[in-house]
Amino acid sequence: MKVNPHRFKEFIVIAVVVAVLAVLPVLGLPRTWLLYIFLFFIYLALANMWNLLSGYCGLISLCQPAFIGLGGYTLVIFTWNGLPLYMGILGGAIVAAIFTMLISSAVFRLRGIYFAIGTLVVPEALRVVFFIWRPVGEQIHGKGAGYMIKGLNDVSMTHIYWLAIFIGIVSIVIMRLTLSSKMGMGLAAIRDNDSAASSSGINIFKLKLFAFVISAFITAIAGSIFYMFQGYIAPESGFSMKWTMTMILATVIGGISTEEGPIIGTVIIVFLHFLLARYAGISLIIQGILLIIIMLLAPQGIMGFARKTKIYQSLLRLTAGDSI
Amino acid sequence: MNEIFSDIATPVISGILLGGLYTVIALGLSLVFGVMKLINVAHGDLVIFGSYFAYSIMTYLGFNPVLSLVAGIPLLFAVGFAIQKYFMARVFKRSMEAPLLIAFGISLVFENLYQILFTPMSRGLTTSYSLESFILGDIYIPVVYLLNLIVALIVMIALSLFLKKTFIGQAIIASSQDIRAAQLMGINTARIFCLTFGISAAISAVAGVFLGLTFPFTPVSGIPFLIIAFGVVILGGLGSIIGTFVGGIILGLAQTLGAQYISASAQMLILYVIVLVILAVRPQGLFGR
Amino acid sequence: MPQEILLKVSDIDAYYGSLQVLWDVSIEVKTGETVAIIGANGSGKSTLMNSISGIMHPVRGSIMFDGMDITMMDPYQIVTLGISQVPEGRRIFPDMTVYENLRLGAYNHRARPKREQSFENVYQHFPILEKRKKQLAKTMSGGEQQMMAIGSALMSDPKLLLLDEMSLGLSPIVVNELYYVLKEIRSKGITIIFVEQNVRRTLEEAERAYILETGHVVLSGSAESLRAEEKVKKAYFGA
Amino acid sequence: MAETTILSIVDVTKRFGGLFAVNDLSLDIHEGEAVGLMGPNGAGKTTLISVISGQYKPEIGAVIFQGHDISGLPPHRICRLGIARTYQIPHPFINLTTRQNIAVAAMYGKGIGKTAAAAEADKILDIVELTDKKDVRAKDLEALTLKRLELARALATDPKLLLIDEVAAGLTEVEIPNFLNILKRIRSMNITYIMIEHVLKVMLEAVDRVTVIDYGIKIAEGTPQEVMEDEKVIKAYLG
Repeated sequence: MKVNPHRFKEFIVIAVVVAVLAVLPVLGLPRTWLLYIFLFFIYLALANMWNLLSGYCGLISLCQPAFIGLGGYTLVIFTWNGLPLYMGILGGAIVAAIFTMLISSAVFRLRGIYFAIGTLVVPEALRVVFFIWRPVGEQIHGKGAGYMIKGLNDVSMTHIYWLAIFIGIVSIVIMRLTLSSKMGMGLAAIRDNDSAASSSGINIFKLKLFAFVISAFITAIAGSIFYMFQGYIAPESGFSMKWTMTMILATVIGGISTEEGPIIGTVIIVFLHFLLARYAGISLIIQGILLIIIMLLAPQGIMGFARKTKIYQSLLRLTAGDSI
Repeated sequence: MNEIFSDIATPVISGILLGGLYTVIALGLSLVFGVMKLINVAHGDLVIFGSYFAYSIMTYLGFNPVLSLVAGIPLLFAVGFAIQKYFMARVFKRSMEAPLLIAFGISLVFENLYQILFTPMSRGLTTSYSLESFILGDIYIPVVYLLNLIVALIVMIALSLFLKKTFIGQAIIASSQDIRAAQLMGINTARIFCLTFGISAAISAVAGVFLGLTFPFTPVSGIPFLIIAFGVVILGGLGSIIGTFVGGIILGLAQTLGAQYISASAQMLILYVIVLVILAVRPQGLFGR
Repeated sequence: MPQEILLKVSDIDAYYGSLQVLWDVSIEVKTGETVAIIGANGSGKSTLMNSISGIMHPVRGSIMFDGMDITMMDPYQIVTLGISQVPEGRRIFPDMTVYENLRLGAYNHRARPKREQSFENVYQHFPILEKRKKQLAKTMSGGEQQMMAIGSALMSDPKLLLLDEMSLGLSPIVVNELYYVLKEIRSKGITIIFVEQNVRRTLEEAERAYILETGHVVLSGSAESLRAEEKVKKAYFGA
Repeated sequence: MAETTILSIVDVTKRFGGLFAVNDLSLDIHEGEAVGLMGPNGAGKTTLISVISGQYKPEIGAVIFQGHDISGLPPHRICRLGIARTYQIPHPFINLTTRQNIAVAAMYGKGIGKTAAAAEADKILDIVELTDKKDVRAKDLEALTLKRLELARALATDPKLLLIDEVAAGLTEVEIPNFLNILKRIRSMNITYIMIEHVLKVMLEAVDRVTVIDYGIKIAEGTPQEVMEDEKVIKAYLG
């Protein structure tokens, strides 16, 4: 295969940006700034994985917090049993993936908006489960069924920060690989017309499940990394609808069904967090209003809007690839 | 009466009465779902809107929360009407997801408004009768539970009379069965949709008050009650008032019996599992075709 | 009898999504006339009907009815003005009774006061509907449902009745019965436009016809002259 | 030439509600044959196609393809076994280009990689004469082009049996010979096809044998000429 010079240029740009971001903590950037960059990459991974399902498969998934919570709690269970952190992260991702397979035969019978509500029930149910269940002993920290994550003493904040950058970049790469592969074409076909897709030989169930599993896997890892940073997980936060809101906001504001959308949207969300750090409620109200306005006026989000402009069109012509 | 009997009678009776509350919460969702094929994910937040409105009237003006409905019903009707007219109607034709995402935005705005106005603390509508129980032999049943069933019956009868006897009611039913045909009958379906959403929200005002009398609520209580309402609707099937009532009672019973015989903290889990199982086995609902 | 133009469709272009389905279509119908629209599947017949009843709006061109521009009006406004469409596929309200279905036909403000009279009128055309009035619509046979659909349309007190594929899937006996009632309706001065598959029958029942092909009007004229037209014979009778 | 049966439809019944769409129908298709399906609207032709291609499961009876019972298999399995279909109303992947539409069908229907599928797509673009439109997104294509795309997408899955649902409807006189050429090319690729068609001219030239169904029941069978002269057929069509 020949290397596309434009793609190569893009790769260089991303590598440089990542390298600069990666050395920031060493250079002594203020901690709050690092926090926002950390959040950016975590949210980016989450938004990308939601976009993969909602924007590219037509599956409006509201059960993403289930994967985040499962990731976090698996990390707790692993570390409390003396297993290494990284094994805990991987374990959480695997648990989330297996969980996806278990629920898939039920939720894939639902279409469109029914799928959305069906998946909404899942994290709520898990929240109650983890509220009752004490997976590792009876030690309760703070309120309810929350747990500290053990084994964090040897891990520096910088380390966790790098992990966040890593998972954020991985999510971009996965999107890119998935969408430019045979699978991406299959998903596009399913989203556009599922009966024609199925009579063109596409196994709809298998392809959707594959996307769902990938999404759960990466979402769980991003969740685990977030809770490594937090050091503490409780059912109310781990399985909270707030996660879903963040993903929806970032993706829809930036532009659903576009690869760049979640990146732009996440920048805006994190920037709002930063600006209104002391007024979290107001920040969320603004985000809610923003979501409504975008849906009413520019449903394709900022990217969809930008794509119509001349500058973008000419940029596109410059970087046109060799895809089918 | 022996002890075993009262052991089972208490959860059964309170379950049925609680089912009345769930019916009222679900009726509004069912109505909008039936007519516009839209699941309003902000429905729970509208119900909680009703609860907080009654709470404010009670706290600041000292009126009984049930009396607050005189203002609460028209207020929520207007809110519902406006949501349909200014938001949903504009994206309705575009896709199934667009109204869903807008409802999400509305839900986010409402929840955080409640947080700011009323703090995240749990509130309740405490009245002179809210702690009283009536006694039947060994069985103690809270008065508010009985009220729930009475209100459910009143709302159900009023709604079915309205749908059956009035021109607008008939137009709503017609629109739920075939929108295109309804338009060709001369029905302004856009307006019918606004009215339907308004009526749904007005019923939520009633639901909110009795929810507040029965349970404590917080700004984020909307989601669990949305799920309960959704469960009731899929249990009872679309657009059927009696079906909704049956669904409400099944969930009410599941909750009280579950709390009695399995564990009090798992009662919500039992409801969620029932909803998930029904979705997996019969997505069209128990009574659906 | 001097006839005035009741409906005038002028040069309309209509799209289905981004797909153009009508090109420059014009038709004219005079008061009291019975006009047929003939064409193959996908020729745009239903789109034309839906544009007149307001379910779709043309992108270019205009539609005038009874001296008013109805091009961009909504269906409910158009019904109130006196155009009633019986849509393709017997779209009725299955879970309502026959009586309720018919009553809804008189929903518009103009027809509401005349409701009782309209009921009598419909029951006179279709006596079976009176017998079945308490029955749920979905439990009736296809023919009875079609009668009810036409009955509902008549309840709106129309000046112009649009019938889209009325005889689709019905047995010949029922179709004959429907055409008989159609004659009665015409005799009361109601103008009729109908779309049909069955060309020979259509040209017997209509006074004039327009033939559509891929969204264009390719032929028009009196039923008699069209019956004689070589092209029609060839395309539709396989002669 | 010894005739091998490629497809056997054995006593197939499919109902919707209480309505028979296909009623106890049997049909054998031989390898290399071109068979036409005719019948008035609502006669059950499209339902039959959907039963063969797996969208519907027959309630009674079986569909045997090359000796295997395929009734009840999911559509994608049936497609991979070698049966492709087109839809009467085009079902394009609207956000993909013409070339991508065809390529995705080749990838999954034939089970080949991206590069091979691209080459395959180019080949098929040639067969259906769409090469000049290859980079246009399906949502910007016009109705007739979309119909050809339907055919192209079905061909890309490398079928042994092709089910064509009214692809010629809406073609003008000028376009029909062109379309017949495409069908000839398909036949020369050793593909058996079943075709629903209303355009008689296409039927007469493109099929060896016609089966006429009405109300889900087979009412006539024979060469196109024989069928056109059959009393029952004339009655079913012309009333």
